[in-house]
Amino acid sequence: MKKIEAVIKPFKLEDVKEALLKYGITGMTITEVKGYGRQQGHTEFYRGAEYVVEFLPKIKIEVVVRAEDVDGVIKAIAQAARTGKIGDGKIFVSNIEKVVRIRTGETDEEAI
Amino acid sequence: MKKIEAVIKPFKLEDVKEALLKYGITGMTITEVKGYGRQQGHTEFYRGAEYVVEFLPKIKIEVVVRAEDVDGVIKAIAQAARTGKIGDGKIFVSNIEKVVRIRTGETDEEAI
Amino acid sequence: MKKIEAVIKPFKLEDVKEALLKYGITGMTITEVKGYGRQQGHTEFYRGAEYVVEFLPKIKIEVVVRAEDVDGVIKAIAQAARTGKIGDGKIFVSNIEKVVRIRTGETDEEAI
Amino acid sequence: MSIVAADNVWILTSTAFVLLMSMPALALFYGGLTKTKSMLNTMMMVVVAFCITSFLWLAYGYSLSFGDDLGGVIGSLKYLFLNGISPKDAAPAAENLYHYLFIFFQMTFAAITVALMAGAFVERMKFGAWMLISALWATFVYFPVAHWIWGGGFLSDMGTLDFAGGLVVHETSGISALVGAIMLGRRKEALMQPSSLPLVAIGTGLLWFGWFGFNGGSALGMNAQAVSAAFVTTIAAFIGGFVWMGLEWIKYKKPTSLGLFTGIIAGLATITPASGFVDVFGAMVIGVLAALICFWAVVSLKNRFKYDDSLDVFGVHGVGGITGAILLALFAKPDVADVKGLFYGGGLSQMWPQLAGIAIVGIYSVVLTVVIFKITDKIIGLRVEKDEEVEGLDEAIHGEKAYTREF
Amino acid sequence: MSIVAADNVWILTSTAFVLLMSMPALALFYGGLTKTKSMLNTMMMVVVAFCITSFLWLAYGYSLSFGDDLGGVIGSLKYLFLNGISPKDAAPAAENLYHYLFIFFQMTFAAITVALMAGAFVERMKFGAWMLISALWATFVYFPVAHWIWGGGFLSDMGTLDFAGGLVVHETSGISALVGAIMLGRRKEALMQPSSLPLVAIGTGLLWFGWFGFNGGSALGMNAQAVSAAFVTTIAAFIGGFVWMGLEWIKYKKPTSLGLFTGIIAGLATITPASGFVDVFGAMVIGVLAALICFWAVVSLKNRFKYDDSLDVFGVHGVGGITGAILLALFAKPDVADVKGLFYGGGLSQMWPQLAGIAIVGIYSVVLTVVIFKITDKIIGLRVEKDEEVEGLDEAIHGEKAYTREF
Amino acid sequence: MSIVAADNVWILTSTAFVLLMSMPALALFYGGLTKTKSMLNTMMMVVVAFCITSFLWLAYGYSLSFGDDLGGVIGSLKYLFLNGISPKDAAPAAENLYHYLFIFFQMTFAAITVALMAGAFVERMKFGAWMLISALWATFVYFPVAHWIWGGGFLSDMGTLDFAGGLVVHETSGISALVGAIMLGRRKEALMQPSSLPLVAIGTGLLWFGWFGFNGGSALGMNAQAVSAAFVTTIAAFIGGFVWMGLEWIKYKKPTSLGLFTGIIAGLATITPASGFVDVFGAMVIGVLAALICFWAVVSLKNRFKYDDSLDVFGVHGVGGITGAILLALFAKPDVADVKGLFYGGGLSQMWPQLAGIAIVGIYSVVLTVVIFKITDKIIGLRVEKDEEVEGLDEAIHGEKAYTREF
Ligand SMILES: Nc1ncnc2c1ncn2[C@@H]1O[C@H](COP(=O)(O)OP(=O)(O)O)[C@@H](O)[C@H]1O
Ligand SMILES: Nc1ncnc2c1ncn2[C@@H]1O[C@H](COP(=O)(O)OP(=O)(O)O)[C@@H](O)[C@H]1O
Ligand SMILES: Nc1ncnc2c1ncn2[C@@H]1O[C@H](COP(=O)(O)OP(=O)(O)O)[C@@H](O)[C@H]1O
Repeated sequence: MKKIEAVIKPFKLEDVKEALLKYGITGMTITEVKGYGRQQGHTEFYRGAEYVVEFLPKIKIEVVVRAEDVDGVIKAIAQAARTGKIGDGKIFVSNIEKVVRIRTGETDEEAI
Repeated sequence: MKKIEAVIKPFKLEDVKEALLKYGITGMTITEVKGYGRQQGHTEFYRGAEYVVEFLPKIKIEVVVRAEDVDGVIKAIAQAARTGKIGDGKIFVSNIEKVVRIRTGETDEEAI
Repeated sequence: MKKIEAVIKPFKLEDVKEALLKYGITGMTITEVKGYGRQQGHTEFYRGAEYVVEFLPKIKIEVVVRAEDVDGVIKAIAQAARTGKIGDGKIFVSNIEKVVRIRTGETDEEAI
Repeated sequence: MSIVAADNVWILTSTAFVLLMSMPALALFYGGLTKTKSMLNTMMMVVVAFCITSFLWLAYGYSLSFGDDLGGVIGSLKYLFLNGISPKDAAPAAENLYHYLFIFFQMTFAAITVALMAGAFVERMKFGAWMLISALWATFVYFPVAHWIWGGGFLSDMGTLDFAGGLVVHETSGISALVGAIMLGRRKEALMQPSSLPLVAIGTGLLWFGWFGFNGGSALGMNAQAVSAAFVTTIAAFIGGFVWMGLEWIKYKKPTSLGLFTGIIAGLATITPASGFVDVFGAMVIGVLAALICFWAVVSLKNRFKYDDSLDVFGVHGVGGITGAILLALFAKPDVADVKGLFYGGGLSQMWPQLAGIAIVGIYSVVLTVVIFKITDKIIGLRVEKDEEVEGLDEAIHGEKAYTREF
Repeated sequence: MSIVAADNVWILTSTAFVLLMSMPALALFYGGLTKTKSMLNTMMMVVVAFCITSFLWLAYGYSLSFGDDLGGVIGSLKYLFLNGISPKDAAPAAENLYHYLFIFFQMTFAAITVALMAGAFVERMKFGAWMLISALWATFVYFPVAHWIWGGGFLSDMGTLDFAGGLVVHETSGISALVGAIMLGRRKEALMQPSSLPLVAIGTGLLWFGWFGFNGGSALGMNAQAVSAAFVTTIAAFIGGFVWMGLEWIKYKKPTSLGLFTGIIAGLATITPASGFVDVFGAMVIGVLAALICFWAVVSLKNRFKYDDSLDVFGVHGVGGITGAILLALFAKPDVADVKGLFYGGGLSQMWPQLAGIAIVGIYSVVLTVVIFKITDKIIGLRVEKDEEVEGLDEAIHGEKAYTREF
Repeated sequence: MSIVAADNVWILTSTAFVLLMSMPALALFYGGLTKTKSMLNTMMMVVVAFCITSFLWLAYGYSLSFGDDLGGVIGSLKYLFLNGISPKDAAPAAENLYHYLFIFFQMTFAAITVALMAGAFVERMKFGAWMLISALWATFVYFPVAHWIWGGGFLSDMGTLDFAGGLVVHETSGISALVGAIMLGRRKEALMQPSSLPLVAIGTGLLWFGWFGFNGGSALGMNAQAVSAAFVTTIAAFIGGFVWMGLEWIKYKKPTSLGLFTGIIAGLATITPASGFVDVFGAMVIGVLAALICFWAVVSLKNRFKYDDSLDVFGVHGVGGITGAILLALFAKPDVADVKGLFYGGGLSQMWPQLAGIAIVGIYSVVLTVVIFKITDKIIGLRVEKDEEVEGLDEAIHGEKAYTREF
């Protein structure tokens, strides 16, 4: 099993969720994060004093999937999250050794 | 070393923490997250208009442990977090290659 | 590629960010978390009643880097984040199998 | 009659109260109901409408509303920029009050009326468009209608009564809000996701407090009518709130704080035109009906027709103001101010001028709002870009965010 | 004496101020002290108590409290639903005021007294239970006690003094809060975790402001006593706040904002019964003692006996109100209102009626509250389910949450 | 002249309004502008300054300010602890008012003046240092200057006019804020990161409301000047806000809510000294100039000289107060209060006493503040540890945090 972590623009969450549902994914966990990257932060003005916000709000989506689904899921996310403008975010894949569903005690692929 | 990530119901945090302490775990990191899963979101009414909250508040607990503790910790968490009702959450295990304690520079098992 | 996760004291974020930039890292994702550890929580008094805050605010920084940068990055973070007082935090390293930059579709080391 | 100190104390206090209703009360009430990402924009819509309308009031609005009547339709321009008025003068329309005070008190009414409308347009309107609309609407809707009813115009001649603004304030803004919301179109995310119900609570509390001045002050002095108006206003408020909450409890099994607060406002808006004419018993009935009818408008009517009157300006203020103007004709008690409603032996004599007034003001508001929105659309455009709407107007238009948390 | 315009201005303004104290001030004060997950419920407890009590006040409460005295114990039913009162009438109890205004002013006192109690029951009480308790308690505790002291009942005959509600308001609600909290039991998470201290600050500020009307208005007109009462009230407030903060600084090394605000409220509550009788010097001493004694009650007494008076209604209001009613007998200065306390040559003459009044009101409140809670427990049950308590009452009972942040 | 009930009603109401300006209005305004981690500390600075100054006012401040004039420089000590004043006495300085009321009203001015300064020192000052500074500054700056101008001292003899506190309140606090900020040094994170703009909105709204009492009440009774002062105050406020927002729009393409609110406050502060002397037209011009000049001070001046006047006390209040005191000499209209400005045929006759007053008060404030800060630095030290500053003062000094969210 693999964990796919995608850092995306917040207003794309809805689209990405829809894409994942369409793909057949029904579980995911999301976190509000801040991102630092090539996308320059934006500038806020408070009483005329510039204040550069370097850490921009992003959403991190975590989905654990069967290994064979990795490529499909990546594609689904990437398509839905792309705006083509800088700061669209990244997808990271890592290995998951074990999964347990707390309610039932089911494990691994059954538990996803 | 392994990282155990558990997504649980927020009001179970206290119980899970107690269970981990009893097991001998003394370090953990927790994050407020939102979960999407089989548990249907709940409905809020604002002036009679339904508004379905699909992403439910959850807590993610991350604990890095020695490999031999994995099963015990999973059991402890699962027991403490279980309500038997849908949405109890999941536990994911992955591999950690290196750990450093910033304060002392100790590494790996010493640093956990 | 490796993911370096560092849990640090919030007021060290600025220093750590500077250290990473100096090292040449230009992307990172940060999350507000709460930490439980040897550092005892602190006590708040509300109308004279003690209330022990066990979960202390921490910042988690995630950086995905090329494997060869791991040691350098760890050192940079550890130096910048160290105060020498308990609760300075920890660094965890894990393996990342794949990276995708959503905007361009670039993958792996190009995408970092 | 000459200047009466106690009357001026009460009306100056009332003026402060009504000002408070716009800023901060309405700004917070609406801001708390808006999504977090656009809440500053909402608050600014309220405040900027206050600024623009108040300025126009001084420039020509007072003159158009309360200047010498020209054919029943509008006031003369004799008071342009308050020309020729000295601080020591008494008000022609209320000789117990300083002229400045009368102008000031009425200014706060003009301002909040325009600001009220904003609730229907939040989360999607261009800021410049709103400013232009505020100016045009104050000029072509509020000032004339205020003249018709309060400034000696044809509706007052016809006998239409409106104690503190059921037609002048709530019907005009509520109906125009509906028309504007339809012309502007639905939000991309057309649901209510209140950023902060505690802010809504503050807003509600301060509005209620301010309404002492709004209705109590409309007696233009300290007298039995002032006291009675303030009293019945509070009665309609708490009954409206309680009943609305009860309706939710029955229908959805959940009594909400938002329902409780909304019902309070519905009670306040509905009693407004009638507050100088009804007694305690009338107020209780009006409170109950306010909740029932506005609840129906907000929950059923709106869902049926799918217009996006985002914060229910029409459903609460428009419907409430009209309802109150009608109920006045039923419950006016001669004891209070020598007006006899149906239930106190007056027959339907008061009903006809009320219905005529409601119809005329309603139709006029619809037509003018359509024209004003068309013009604004031509000159500036009404809506922000889709991206800006999704990102949130605070960032997109104002470069700010409501809350900042350092790490 | 006949209607005096200036007096009516002051009391109508005061009425607005006291209304503000319930909503939004107390609602915010209590809401800000509550855990985030139940804060809307807390605010609704305050508002709903206001609605219910106000309605009962109109229905029969005013009549029971201020109707013709029946044997010193209760008022007659002559004013059921304000029967026969015209807006132009003067109040029998204060002929300088409109009758409506007197009723209205007193209504806001009844309402806030019931609402005050809610602070002891937050985060765990069934909403329906609270509504029933509000109605029963207003009827069987507040209305009679108000009659005894303010409505010409036996305590006023005995000479018990209570300027603005040390016994009628603070002792009754504070003691009943304690009794109720014990019967209701401790919260699962019986600690104070204030959702928002800024909300507590707003609440404190508005309460302080409102207290101008509460104590200053209790002179029932504009006169030396009104001014003096408002002045000494503010003095006790800022001294109470400062001393409380100082006590924390000494004891815990940390002066807290919550301590500062709590001390302000303690000062305000404590001076209340004495505010029409003491001078500036008396007010300073009362401010200091308010902080010392309430601090002790909140910190030591509560921790010793482990009752969960969640927001310290007993510790601040109950103890404060009683303390003030006693100190009145020491510091009343004939200069202010012809009452002589111990330190101004009056000996203990005023002490006995004060102690008797405190004892009788206290015992009565305890007994009645026990009965009311037993009845409510039978009919509805007092507490929510454990799960609902942990989940938070906002979600569980009202299906709402205080803050919503879109992503 | 004897006690006038209506005047006392207005001034007691005004007193409540001005108290509200400190707590909660200014506390919230400043708290909302502060970083989240130190916002409670900021609020406490305001409240604790209120407590200390009010206490000193009763102890000797009133006597120093309004006691019998000694050589034009200071008042006598005859009213130490309000010695010998009975609640029924009329005020020597305003015989239509109760003496207590006059003292009380003026107390709220002293208190808010000290509290205003705090805005320049937030996020880094030791709490004890602030308390000592409050006490010293009230004693050695405010009380004397209030005497010079309002208490019959040499500046009033010279003819310097200051209706409601352009010099006494805004210049003293603004200039001392600047001096203090320089001596205290810049914050480690010297940028404005407003924790909550909705709190700033509430603060702004309540300040505006309170200014009815501040300026309107400074007529010391209900008369044409009171009404006019309140009216022109609101006019300057909304124009100031609107113009400030416009300047931002032009310069940065983003009109901000903070700019709108700041401009409102700038308008209010600037009109303050002139509010009893100018008419509607003067108020409009003052509103525009308030925005232009304060905007320049806050944006350009501050950036040029790099002092860390954190919340712009100097830029808004100091500069505004001085500007208004000068504009008074141009726009005073004899119609309002028999003072002739340059544009109404008075030539520069009023300009010289204004400039002299501004210079003397300014220099005096600078010198005294330097001394007071030096002394405080010696005794207590001015700044917290660097770590505490970064961690946030709420945790470090008070052991609290503004918001708590349970999981
Ligand atoms: N090496 C990295 N490690 C972790 N997160 C990263 C890394 N690089 C980028 N990110 C995340 O991805 C987001 C987008 O990256 P950015 O460089 O701004 O634009 P783009 O994705 O278009 O290249 C960042 O805000 C950050 O949250
Ligand atoms: N595949 C997944 N990847 C990541 N998180 C998941 C996944 N499936 C479930 N979760 C998390 O677990 C939570 C509980 O899952 P859910 O399906 O609602 O109930 P249950 O755990 O009882 O099966 C979700 O809210 C989500 O946070
Ligand atoms: N085993 C662990 N797994 C996950 N996070 C941990 C673990 N141990 C510590 N942490 C994180 O590191 C932080 C610091 O740890 P702590 O024991 O308090 O001090 P120190 O880092 O000085 O040893 C904790 O607050 C927690 O967030």
